[in-house]
Amino acid sequence: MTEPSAPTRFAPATDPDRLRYDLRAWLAANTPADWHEELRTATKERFRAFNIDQARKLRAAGLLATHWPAEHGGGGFSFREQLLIQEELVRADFPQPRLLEISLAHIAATLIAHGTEEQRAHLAAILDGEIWCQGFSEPDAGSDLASLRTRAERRGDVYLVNGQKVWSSYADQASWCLLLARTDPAAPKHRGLSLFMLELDSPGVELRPIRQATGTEEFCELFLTGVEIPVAHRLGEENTGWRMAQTTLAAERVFNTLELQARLAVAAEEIAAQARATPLGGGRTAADDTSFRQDLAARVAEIEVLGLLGQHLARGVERTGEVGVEGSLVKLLYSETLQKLTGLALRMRGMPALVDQRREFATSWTSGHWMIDHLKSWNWTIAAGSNEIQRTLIGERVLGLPREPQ
Amino acid sequence: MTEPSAPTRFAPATDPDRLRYDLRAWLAANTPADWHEELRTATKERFRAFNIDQARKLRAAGLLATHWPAEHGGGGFSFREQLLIQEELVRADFPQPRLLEISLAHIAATLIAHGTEEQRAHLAAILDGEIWCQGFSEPDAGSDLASLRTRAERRGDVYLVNGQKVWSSYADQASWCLLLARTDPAAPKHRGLSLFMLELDSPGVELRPIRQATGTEEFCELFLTGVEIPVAHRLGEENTGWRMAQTTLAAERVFNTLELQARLAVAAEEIAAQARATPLGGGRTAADDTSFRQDLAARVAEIEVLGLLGQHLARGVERTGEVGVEGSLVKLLYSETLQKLTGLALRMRGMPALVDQRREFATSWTSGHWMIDHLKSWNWTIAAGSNEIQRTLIGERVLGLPREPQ
Amino acid sequence: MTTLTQIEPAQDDIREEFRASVRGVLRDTAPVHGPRAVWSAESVDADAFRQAADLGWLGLLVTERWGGAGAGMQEVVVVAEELGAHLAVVPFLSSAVLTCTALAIGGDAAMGARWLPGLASGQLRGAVALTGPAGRTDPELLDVRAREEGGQTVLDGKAGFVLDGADADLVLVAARRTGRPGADLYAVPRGTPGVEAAPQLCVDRTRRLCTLVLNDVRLDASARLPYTSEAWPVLADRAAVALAADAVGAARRALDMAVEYAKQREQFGRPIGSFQAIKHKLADMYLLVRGASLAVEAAAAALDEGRGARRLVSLAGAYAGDAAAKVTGDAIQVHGGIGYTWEHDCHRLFKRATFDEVYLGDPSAHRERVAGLLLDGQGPSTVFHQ
Amino acid sequence: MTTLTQIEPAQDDIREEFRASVRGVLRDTAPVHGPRAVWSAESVDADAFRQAADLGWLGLLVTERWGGAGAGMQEVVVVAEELGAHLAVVPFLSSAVLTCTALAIGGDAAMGARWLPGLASGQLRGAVALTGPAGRTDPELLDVRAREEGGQTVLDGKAGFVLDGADADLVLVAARRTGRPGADLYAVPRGTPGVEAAPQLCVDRTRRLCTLVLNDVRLDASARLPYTSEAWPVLADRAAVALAADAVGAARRALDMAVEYAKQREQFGRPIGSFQAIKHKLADMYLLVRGASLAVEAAAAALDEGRGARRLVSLAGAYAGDAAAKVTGDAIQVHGGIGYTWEHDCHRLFKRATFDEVYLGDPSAHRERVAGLLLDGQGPSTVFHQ
Repeated sequence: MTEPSAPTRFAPATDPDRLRYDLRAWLAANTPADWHEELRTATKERFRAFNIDQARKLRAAGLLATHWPAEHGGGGFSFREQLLIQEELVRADFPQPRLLEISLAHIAATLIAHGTEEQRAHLAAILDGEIWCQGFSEPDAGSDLASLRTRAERRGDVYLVNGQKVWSSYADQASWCLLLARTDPAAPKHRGLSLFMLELDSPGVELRPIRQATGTEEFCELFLTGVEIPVAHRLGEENTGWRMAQTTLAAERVFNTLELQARLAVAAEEIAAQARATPLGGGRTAADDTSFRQDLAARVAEIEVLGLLGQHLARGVERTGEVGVEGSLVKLLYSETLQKLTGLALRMRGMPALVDQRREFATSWTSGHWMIDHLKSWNWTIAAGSNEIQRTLIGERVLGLPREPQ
Repeated sequence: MTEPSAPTRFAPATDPDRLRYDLRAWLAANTPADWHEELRTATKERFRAFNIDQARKLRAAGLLATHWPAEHGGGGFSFREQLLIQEELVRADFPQPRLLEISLAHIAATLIAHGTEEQRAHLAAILDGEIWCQGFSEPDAGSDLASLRTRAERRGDVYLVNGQKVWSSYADQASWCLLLARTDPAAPKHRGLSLFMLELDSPGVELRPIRQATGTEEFCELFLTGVEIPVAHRLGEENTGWRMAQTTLAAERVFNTLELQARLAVAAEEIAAQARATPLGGGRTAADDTSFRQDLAARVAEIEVLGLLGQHLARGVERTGEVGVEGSLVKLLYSETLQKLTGLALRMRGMPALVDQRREFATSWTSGHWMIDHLKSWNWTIAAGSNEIQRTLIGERVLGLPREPQ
Repeated sequence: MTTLTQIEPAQDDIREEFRASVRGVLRDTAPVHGPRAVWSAESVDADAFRQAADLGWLGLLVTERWGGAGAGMQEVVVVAEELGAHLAVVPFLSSAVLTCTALAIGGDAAMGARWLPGLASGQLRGAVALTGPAGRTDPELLDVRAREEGGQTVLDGKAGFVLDGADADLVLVAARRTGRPGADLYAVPRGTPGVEAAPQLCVDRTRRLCTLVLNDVRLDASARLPYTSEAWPVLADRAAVALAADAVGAARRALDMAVEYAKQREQFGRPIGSFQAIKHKLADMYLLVRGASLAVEAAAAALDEGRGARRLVSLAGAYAGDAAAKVTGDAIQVHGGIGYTWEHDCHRLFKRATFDEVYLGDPSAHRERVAGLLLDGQGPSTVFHQ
Repeated sequence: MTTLTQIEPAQDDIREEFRASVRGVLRDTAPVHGPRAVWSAESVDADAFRQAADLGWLGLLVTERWGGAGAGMQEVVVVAEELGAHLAVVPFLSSAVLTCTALAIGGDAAMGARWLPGLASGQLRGAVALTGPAGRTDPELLDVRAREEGGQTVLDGKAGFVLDGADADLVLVAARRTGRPGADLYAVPRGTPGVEAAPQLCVDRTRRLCTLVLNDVRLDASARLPYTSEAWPVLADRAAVALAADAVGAARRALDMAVEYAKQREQFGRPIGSFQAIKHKLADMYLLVRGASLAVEAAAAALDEGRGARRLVSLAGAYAGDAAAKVTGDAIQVHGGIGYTWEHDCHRLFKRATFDEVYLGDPSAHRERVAGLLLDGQGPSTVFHQ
């Protein structure tokens, strides 16, 4: 067998070993050098251009939307192939187009499941780099998402929207927003919500970035004042937004986990390497400390379990199209393992982990700066339904425990 | 200074160093040899006789009721002196009269605070070895003690009592029971309860010992069918039982903590000694393992904090006569530290800790058999208001958090 | 590192069918204990043992040539999990897993022919004596010594914590030979002169332990298993996975009981399971049980496939051991006083899980192996103490 | 073992009065940060510093002879706790605790006369450079070396993580002398040629760190503190207790904020503090704060009384460090997204507590000392790495 050069386009149903081998060759040729350093001080515009560029590269290689069905321009890869691709991307430290994350995952899943023919045209646009954000949370509706107040009133061919959204990732970089708003204030909390495609340059939309504990501005507040959304931009039936939002989000969460799990596994290896290089005095290193060894191994066990759980749930999604409430398990385990792992790493490293590097933009959910990643872990334990909410969901919907009195 | 022989009776306001020295001499002379072995196979009768005998020894030395006021036959010792005495008793492994625990602590506190002249005559009987138990919990009123159902109906000079009690410690050894029963079923839950002195050989009282997870029978169920209690045996006013029960129990709990904390500290030392003698192979012992060292030290820190907290609260009790809801902190910290410490010890020891020794009776709350003590720790996290209840109390009464909707 | 994609998806349906059959049998046969004696260990569940024999569970790891099922650890963990869940007293770990593995890998053809058909059919029962008086497997901490004398092997010393050893037809005893590293296994048939068993009462009454005192025990030279050193790591890994599976079963059952109780028990006018303190605790327990179960299955699959197993075995041993201790302990807390009474299964599951955690190598040993693989590029080949 | 009765009851009332005064001053002076810059450390709170100087806090550990208050660690922990609670940027630990202690114990009379009056009054500020580039105090990991040359001492190398070092009037630099164990401290006044400071931006913006690069720095032979080895353990213990107190303050404030938020924030139609998940978390946080606070007070008292201090210092360092990390982290969780925004103090308290935990010896070092005392009959004399 002669050594192949990196292929230009990957196809499903390749022999797994061959696929892995080819991916490695492609990644070696296509992973930009020094991108960490470049992004460390990049402007927003540069960050955006970088993302679009990375997406273009992946698309050319057939790797951009590996989990989409082929008829919508996806790779048509099997679940196991997607796993393999994700692993290799993570291991090669290939910078993924984070700005397209929501477009490729949540928006696409919603459009494919519930969009009209016309609405699905956005799928092609997403492959071309159309950036979407999500407008779900509100200042008074965080964990209690069903109580949100942003109103969309039907006025002929348009909805008139007024309200405020918060924690919208990268909204300042996006051109569209998947908006959840109340269309029937008289209906019970979950029942009166609808899902919309909101064009962000519509009149009446104002954005304000939120600076986070990490110093970066990944989130925005969205102020909506008399914004008009054409009726044709409503997804699905009126007042069915809640269920659409829940089911597609849950499924996507499980798929996201594949990348997250791979990143945690790589992080654990990185921590191990740093421990070997962290002197404790007396010729010992942090890797010699049995207490650290025990803790690290306990985290590795959780990471492995996270992977097994994700695989298990993903097989269910492939079979039934739904993830069900067990997706909460993955969210809980991922976020708390991340919190413990990064806390362990920063304590192992000591003071060097507390010195900040300017790092405005990241293309992954973990940066390798343990204190920053540790801080970010609260984002994971809080957002997308706090872990307290997840435990309640597991208790009530999986175990069948009675609800609290209202 | 010539070496003194062990004194026959201890008095308050001795120089602390002298008091300690004298106690050690007395304990060396009066701690029975081989009492562990003797009790291991003792009958109930023998266990009772042993307890009474130990109480007699302590009483003769003025050490039996160190925390009672002198006018009731107590030692009149200051709080700091009581601490010192408790520490030395624990360190010497002097077997304390466990059967008199409730008599000396809870019953006495209640009688002193709320008893009539006639009722207080029991104080003298207690010093002579009168054993009391408590009848508070019921099968359907565990953590929710206020919802108890045992009824006491006034019929002229007597109350007619019907109901069932559970988790009554050593009731089968006791002659009296401090009984909490409902006298006004129409009043709100906490308001209609009264406290009684119930003589256990009254007609209609039946006992059934409960065998516990440890294999021993420290608790009983109490069945009360048409039992008559003279009105003169009611403590305090009718329908004021709840508050009496709460306040005296809380105060006693803090004082009990002094012995418990001393026992934990001694247990940690015992675990350290065993670790040095537990081989790991390769010439190492369990004491060389940094993970074990870290865990043990963390427990020692909790034990120290428990002592500081107990001291702090006890000073408050001395000043105000009330412990307040912060007593919950002591209960939480003690029970969970005990659970973690005994779990650590049994894992350090390995299989030898899992082999049972017949040990029917114990004179202390910990036995040094780590698996048995570990099991017993659930008794502490569950009984006397589960730790869940304690956390709610701290949240609502200390931090002022809102109650749950009913 | 073993990556996600290296594990084949399990043959879920076949396994679930097998599990249902095992569960059905044990539900009917195992839990007939009645009031339980306090100061003795329980005797073998005779009905369950007979069914286990008839259904071929005891020969899962024995090749068809010797009358076994020629199955693997994936089937073993199904049985072990259900035995744990039913608190069954069946010499499965001792005989079907440990003795059969040691003989199949460490023995020669003659030993196999002599013992394995009987062990597989349940006509014979085997046990292994791998630990010294300290309950550890380190060869240097074994007390039993072997020496050669006039063409015979002579064993002297004491083994501790021998599971199901008192009435076994065959005990494989680990012993050190003077001047040699490591330990060997010796086949000691029932009735061999000089062997005395004394019961050790385990806090987990479903485990029948004993000490074996060997006093000038004389054996044929052929009693030594010729390939002990090869059997050792397999024995350790299979023991770890079977024990972890038993613990997962105990934890699952404890969780089920706690959930049921939380739905029914009312305090403060509502079921206690409606309170977040209980609800969230049960949710955490559920996560641990699910995770442990998946980890054990993955380890069993890796052992059967013979690749990447060390790491997965120890991950399962570490995760399941801790998880089962936590879940069964929390189940007592959820039950309150009632779970603490002698007649209740709640604390018995806790004790069973604790035994599973501590016996033959605990979670910290497993974590150390994982750490070794990650930090030192290699881990010990066995998680037995050594 | 230090037993319960060995600690005298604190002079509660006097201490509470002092605490109220400190708190009042800081409430008025410290929290005037306004919108906070992201990519720079905060500058010293000038008002708070002036008040601290006027009220004598900076000279608490300096004898009256040199213009100090002649107080002890019991007073220091009151100030430190409040500084932590108010996220104050005041060079208290660096100057008033560490530099003053090092000079008072490690220096001679001439050094004391030259520096302590100014440090006590706040006219001068001191700093210590005890850590190398790895952020550890082990002498072997220090980079700065000292050698004698022509009656002078020459320092070369790099110190890292020097708190308040960039604009200090005096930095005491730890350096190794060739062929000698341990390290010495050298007094390096501001403006000494060859010293360059470069800021290190700490994630905790209230901490102004720098590296100091020393390049052929020539000092009088008298620059070496003659009694460094005696100062070392005291320095380590006082640093540990002052840092633990600062962490307790941060934790207490985070708890207060979380309780307040939980009472007001409504979700699902009721205040989130009425849910057990939040209520019980806050109860646990309260226990940790109370316990940590008592442990720190006991350690401070033991240091002042000069008996049994090692054990109590490390118990406080271990307990308070862990407790503050847990409490400030849980406070973010209780706050949800809002506590995670840059303008909110919630995550700033977490960062402050994390710094307190990691700087100059972390809880695991303290636990190791406790373990040494218990298991080996002795512990290291200092919890600085060494």
